[in-house]
Amino acid sequence: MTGWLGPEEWQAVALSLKVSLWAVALSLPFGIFIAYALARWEFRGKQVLNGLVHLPLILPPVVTGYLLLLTFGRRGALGGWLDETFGLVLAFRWTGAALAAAIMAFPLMVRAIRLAIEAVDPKLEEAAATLGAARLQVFATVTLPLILPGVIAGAVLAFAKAMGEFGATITFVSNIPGQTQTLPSAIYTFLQVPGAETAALRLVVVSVAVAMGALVASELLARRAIRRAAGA
Amino acid sequence: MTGWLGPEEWQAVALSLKVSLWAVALSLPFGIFIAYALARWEFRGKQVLNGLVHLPLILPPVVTGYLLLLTFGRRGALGGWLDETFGLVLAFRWTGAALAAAIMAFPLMVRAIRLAIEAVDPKLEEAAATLGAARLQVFATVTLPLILPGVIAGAVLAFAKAMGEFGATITFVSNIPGQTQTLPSAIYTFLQVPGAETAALRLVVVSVAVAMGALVASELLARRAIRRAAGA
Amino acid sequence: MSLSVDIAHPLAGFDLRVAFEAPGGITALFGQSGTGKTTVVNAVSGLLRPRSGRIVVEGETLFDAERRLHLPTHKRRLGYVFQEARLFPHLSVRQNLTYGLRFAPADAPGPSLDEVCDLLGIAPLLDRRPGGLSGGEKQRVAIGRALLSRPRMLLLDEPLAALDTARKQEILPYLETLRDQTDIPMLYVSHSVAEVARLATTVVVLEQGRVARTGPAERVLSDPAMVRQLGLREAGAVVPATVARHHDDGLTELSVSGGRLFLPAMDTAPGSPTRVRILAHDVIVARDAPTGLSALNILPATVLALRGGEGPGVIVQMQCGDDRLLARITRRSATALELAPGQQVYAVVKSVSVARTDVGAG
Amino acid sequence: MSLSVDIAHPLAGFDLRVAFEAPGGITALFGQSGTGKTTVVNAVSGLLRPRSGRIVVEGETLFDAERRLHLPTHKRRLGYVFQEARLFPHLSVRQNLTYGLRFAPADAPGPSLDEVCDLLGIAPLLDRRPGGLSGGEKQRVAIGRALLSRPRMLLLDEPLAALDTARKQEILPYLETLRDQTDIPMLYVSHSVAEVARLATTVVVLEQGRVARTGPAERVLSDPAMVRQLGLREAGAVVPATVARHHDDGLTELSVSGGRLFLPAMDTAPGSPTRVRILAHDVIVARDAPTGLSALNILPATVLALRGGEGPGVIVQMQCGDDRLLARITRRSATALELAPGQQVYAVVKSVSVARTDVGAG
Amino acid sequence: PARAADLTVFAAASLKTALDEVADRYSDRTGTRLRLSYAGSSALARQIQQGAPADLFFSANPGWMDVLEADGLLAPASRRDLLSNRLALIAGPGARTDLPRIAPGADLRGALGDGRLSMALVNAVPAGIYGKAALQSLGLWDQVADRLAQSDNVRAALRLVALGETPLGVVYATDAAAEPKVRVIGLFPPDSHPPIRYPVAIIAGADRPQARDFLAFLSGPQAGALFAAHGFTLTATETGPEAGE
Ligand SMILES: Nc1ncnc2c1ncn2[C@@H]1O[C@H](COP(=O)(O)OP(=O)(O)OP(=O)(O)O)[C@@H](O)[C@H]1O
Ligand SMILES: Nc1ncnc2c1ncn2[C@@H]1O[C@H](COP(=O)(O)OP(=O)(O)OP(=O)(O)O)[C@@H](O)[C@H]1O
Ligand SMILES: [Mg+2]
Ligand SMILES: [Mg+2]
Repeated sequence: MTGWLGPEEWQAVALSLKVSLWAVALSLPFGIFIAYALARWEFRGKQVLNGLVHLPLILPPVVTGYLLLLTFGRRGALGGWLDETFGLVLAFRWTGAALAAAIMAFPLMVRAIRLAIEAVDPKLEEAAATLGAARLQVFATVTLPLILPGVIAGAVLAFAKAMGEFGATITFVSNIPGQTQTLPSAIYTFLQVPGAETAALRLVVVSVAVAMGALVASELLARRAIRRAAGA
Repeated sequence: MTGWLGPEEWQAVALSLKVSLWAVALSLPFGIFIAYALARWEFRGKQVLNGLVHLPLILPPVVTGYLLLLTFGRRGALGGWLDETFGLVLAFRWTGAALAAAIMAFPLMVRAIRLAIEAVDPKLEEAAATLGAARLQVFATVTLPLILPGVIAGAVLAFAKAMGEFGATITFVSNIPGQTQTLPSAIYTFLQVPGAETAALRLVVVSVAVAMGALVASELLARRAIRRAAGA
Repeated sequence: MSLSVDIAHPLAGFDLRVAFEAPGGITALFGQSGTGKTTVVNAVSGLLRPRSGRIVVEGETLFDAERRLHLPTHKRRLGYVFQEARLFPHLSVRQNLTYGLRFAPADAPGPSLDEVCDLLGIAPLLDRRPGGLSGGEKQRVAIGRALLSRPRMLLLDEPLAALDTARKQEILPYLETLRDQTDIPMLYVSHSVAEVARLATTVVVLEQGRVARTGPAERVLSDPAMVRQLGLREAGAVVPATVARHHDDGLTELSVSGGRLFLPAMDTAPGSPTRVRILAHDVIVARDAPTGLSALNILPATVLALRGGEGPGVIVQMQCGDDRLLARITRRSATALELAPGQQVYAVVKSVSVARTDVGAG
Repeated sequence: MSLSVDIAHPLAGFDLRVAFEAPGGITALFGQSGTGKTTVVNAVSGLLRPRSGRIVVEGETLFDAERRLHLPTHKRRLGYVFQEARLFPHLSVRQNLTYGLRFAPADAPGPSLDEVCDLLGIAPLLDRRPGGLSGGEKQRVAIGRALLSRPRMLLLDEPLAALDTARKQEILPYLETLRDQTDIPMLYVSHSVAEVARLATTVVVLEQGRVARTGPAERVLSDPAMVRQLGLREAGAVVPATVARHHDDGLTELSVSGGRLFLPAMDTAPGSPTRVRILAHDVIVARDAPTGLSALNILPATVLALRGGEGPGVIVQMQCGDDRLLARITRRSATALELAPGQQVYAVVKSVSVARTDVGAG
Repeated sequence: PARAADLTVFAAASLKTALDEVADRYSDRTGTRLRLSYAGSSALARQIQQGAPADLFFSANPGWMDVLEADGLLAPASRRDLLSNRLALIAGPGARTDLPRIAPGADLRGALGDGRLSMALVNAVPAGIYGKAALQSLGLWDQVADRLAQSDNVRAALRLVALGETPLGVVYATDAAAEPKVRVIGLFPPDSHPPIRYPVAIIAGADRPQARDFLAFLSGPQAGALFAAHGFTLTATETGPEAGE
């Protein structure tokens, strides 16, 4: 297999996996929290939050990437602060690629989880409360297990999106091999070369294989979770 | 307001709306059908279908656009046939832009609807059957109303995605003012030119405003549907 | 035979194997929790496809495993009142009630919305959604929905369990009327012997997925061997009777083979046949014809047998005309009265103890 | 006062305004479908926050609208058996049962899993998921879940409605034991007068969101004015008694103020106080002391009043020692016996008719 | 974090084929590892504005280089217009054979038939901007202005022609040379459009010997030969800041 893809291409595959996994893993708790807030709470600015979450979906990825660059770039408002305070550099690092992927995938994740939360019968949560479970405990022992299929769906959607994310990433963190050249960026680069379509195709196949693997795994997981939640 | 945006920009706004609305409207029935099949039926090739639906999410948009071009272009496998048989030309037409938007948005739509279907209690559908409703009637009178929040969520996600879609569209149908120059294409154009950021910003604002409007409207609709489905 | 069920459906840890035949009217499924009552009803409804067997209703085969025939649920035209109400949450009460109407043949007979609302007292709820209804209100709407769907068959799974006595007293006569005036077969699951005795033409007693006993209601319910299933308080005899006449003081006189019985006014025409349930618990045995007692119904009888259990009680089986009566008395009394088979005695039955719920026509 | 509720909660089309006080033990909420029983229980549980009022349990204020106090549900330590089972579908039966344990204080007393499984007959279900359980099985698991959560208060909303007689007979004594041996207050919603009579210390009768009648169980249930709510068959008197002795033939002798009563063996020690319910329907009135009757319980009494309704029946209220008994007889018999206030009569009560379900200690 | 010896070069994506070879050659010779980040010139320029860790910027768009220069983001006296290119009119597999020569009055519209002329975005992407200027100066613009299919980059424009989706296209000569599925009908006269320049410069703050060395290599004969092999014209003249325009 090593012969099939060049080392730089393997690097891109590994980087994409790393970026996507981190993007999903780190954004999942926020995704669940925000989905819960949007599904269950009434608060001022709810529609604004909802809009913000969806923004990356609406904006052309280039714009999102540009805004990220302005915000989290080394000279950006938050970028400098993060660097000084936490020593966290996002610009032109894989961390930035993960941020871009997470943000682009966030609306998909939140929507899926939110739909799942809205489908949970509050009567079950009430029953848990009568048995002594405080709010967070109710969430951990009743709500979360019941929305697991939705969480899995959200995570895998986000993962797939992260694996495919290109526009915002290349605009934000550029296309530096080994640092920020993800699979889609590598594919893009090949597509810039006349006649390199087959090289691009190889990467596309890898990308599709990885994402499909994740998809099938998630289906099996979710099916089990659904069967459990159906109580049969 | 006409003074704020030039006529060509207004054209792009109108075109984006047209493309996105058609994309959503035409793909919605398919989205519901496929979501239902994925949620409720067991059949061979289910995982393949599921993978195909998710493909546009995984692939970089350029690749999707390229594949569309290969398939539905004038020289494409299906493109020629569609032209000869139905006189339907997709290449370089707004119809093609709608197709690209629909395909890019399809995974989001299907996921949302599928999650909603999985949350419907089959016992209610059984009850409808005992009252004489055949399968399709059960679907129309029980399942569909109950999944309405999910359908709305799916449609609005797809609409937002369609409003922001750029990579696949420009690759597939290029950028023809009045035909295929959607808002994101116009924004992209401005972003390529030094100093045109404010011009781009104006279009971004329009795009965000439209999508947010749709979002808020959908929230209100969905909330009403949820309240109805909760039966209170 | 109007309803013929012969099915087997093995599940992990539960093996259903049920066969019974019933001649129309109301067939009661009776048995402890978890014995397979709902499973049988589901099989008849088509929601469950049994592993093997046959189900025939009014001559129409709904299911035949050998012929691979399984009529889909929606073609069976059922009114199924589920154990849980299963109302459509997105529809108003009115829409729930009329849901089945649109699928029913236009000429199918059945009650109107108003009639059903009156019967069930749900007219004030019509424009509400099911979410906010109380438990009993939900169940009443579910009953209404089933009745209004113009069904060819009614499946009732503990329909009255959530209802108060007063409401039950209003619905039971309606079900009796349905039973008597239409030929809609009904499968009725209930834990209440009083309901079963009042309504059922046929009783099927299930025990752990098998039929333990089946037959005409009066036979099954009068069977001393059924005491365990029915509970001590509910053992008794069901005796055929004829309405003799209505008295001015609000009593109706019935003639039974062993004599006459008085009970509170029935609105059945003189000459009509009816059934009377006499609980073993409500019968006092007297050696001599008693006088100066408030009990009006005193029937001469002959002791047939005494069956004692482990407890302090004895069941006295008596022949009374052509019928058999049961009395549950203490062993001490039996000894004191020197009861023995063949002995002449009097069965004292309080007229009001032949209660309204325990009388059914037919 | 151990349980004090005084709340108002207006809803569109339904206005709840309920105030009652109860001295611990079991407080029964009784009333027709849709009168607000579940709403009251929800308010006590904290799931519903009433518009105004106060709820105090065992001296602890759970809710006080004026002081803006509303103890959250999970801090109230309730065992709530809902009208619908509300089992957690993603957990096994065992996990459902033990769910509340982890949140209970470690030293809180309560039954073990095994005890509860035995009581409810759900041991074979432990490793199943709730989805496939029958209606009654679900309800039993729900009862077990509430019992196992080591509650400080039990809320039972028609817990036994879906159960068969045999199963009820097993659970009722357990609830009695709980009532007698712990000071866990219980709020018990039921449509069954027999259950209420057996269990309740206090009865609260609701009618359309208002308290129609409240008081100690024996008083409310013996009240001739309650006949309408209870249903004719269930009217009767609850009489305090003392266990006198146990006889060899399986009968237990009780002494009541008016004489002695025999009933099937109770496992209560001689000398213990108890309560006996004597249904009006089970009492025959005799002018002269009857002989040669299988009924063992014959108490001398004095007629206090005759109350006739529209029907053919009359309720005879009698003084019998310090207690009052009711008998329901026909008007015809009353005339025939020339019954009038002040007259000496005998109340004939079949010993076995003082049935097990209608006896409660305490 | 790059090793001190490594260089990061931000380069316009259209340079990839040629620049990859040059970079390989350079790495082989010096052992310096080069990281080449290819993207659109605008994106790269913006990133450099935001402090991207680039040592050199090789742009396909002089305008963006000007912006960086004006912002003082270029190392003094490092900018040079290294390469030049020509515009070609190309035809794809579906095109007619009787195609006109590029000259004022040529019947482009007739040659298009009912097809379109594939170009990069004529207001945004350099190849498109140059192409529009060329067509205008030849008086052919009005024939085709409403018959364009504009792509977001010149390779995409080339692809449309190669797939036969459009009969004709205007792309760089270098792209046309690299794609066997297209025919070059002719090159536009160099004076029909502003000179096509590929400026390269060292980024301010990255003005290390290695960067200078690579810049020199780029300007040298070996690199020149490779670039020329891919169809670029070499503009041997070094331009100073004042010649930047
Ligand atoms: N999928 C399953 N796997 C194993 N056992 C099952 C399954 N589904 C149902 N059962 C069992 O089948 C038995 C019969 O269930 P059914 O619902 O017919 O009982 P029922 O007689 O209606 O009881 P109830 O009076 O409590 O409603 C129950 O013991 C139930 O647990
Ligand atoms: N949101 C609401 N709006 C209007 N009425 C409501 C609402 N929620 C409940 N009700 C009404 O309040 C009344 C009391 O309901 P509750 O559930 O307390 O009755 P219940 O006494 O428990 O009856 P059941 O025995 O049938 O369970 C019912 O008539 C119900 O319809
Ligand atoms: Mg059942
Ligand atoms: Mg209730």
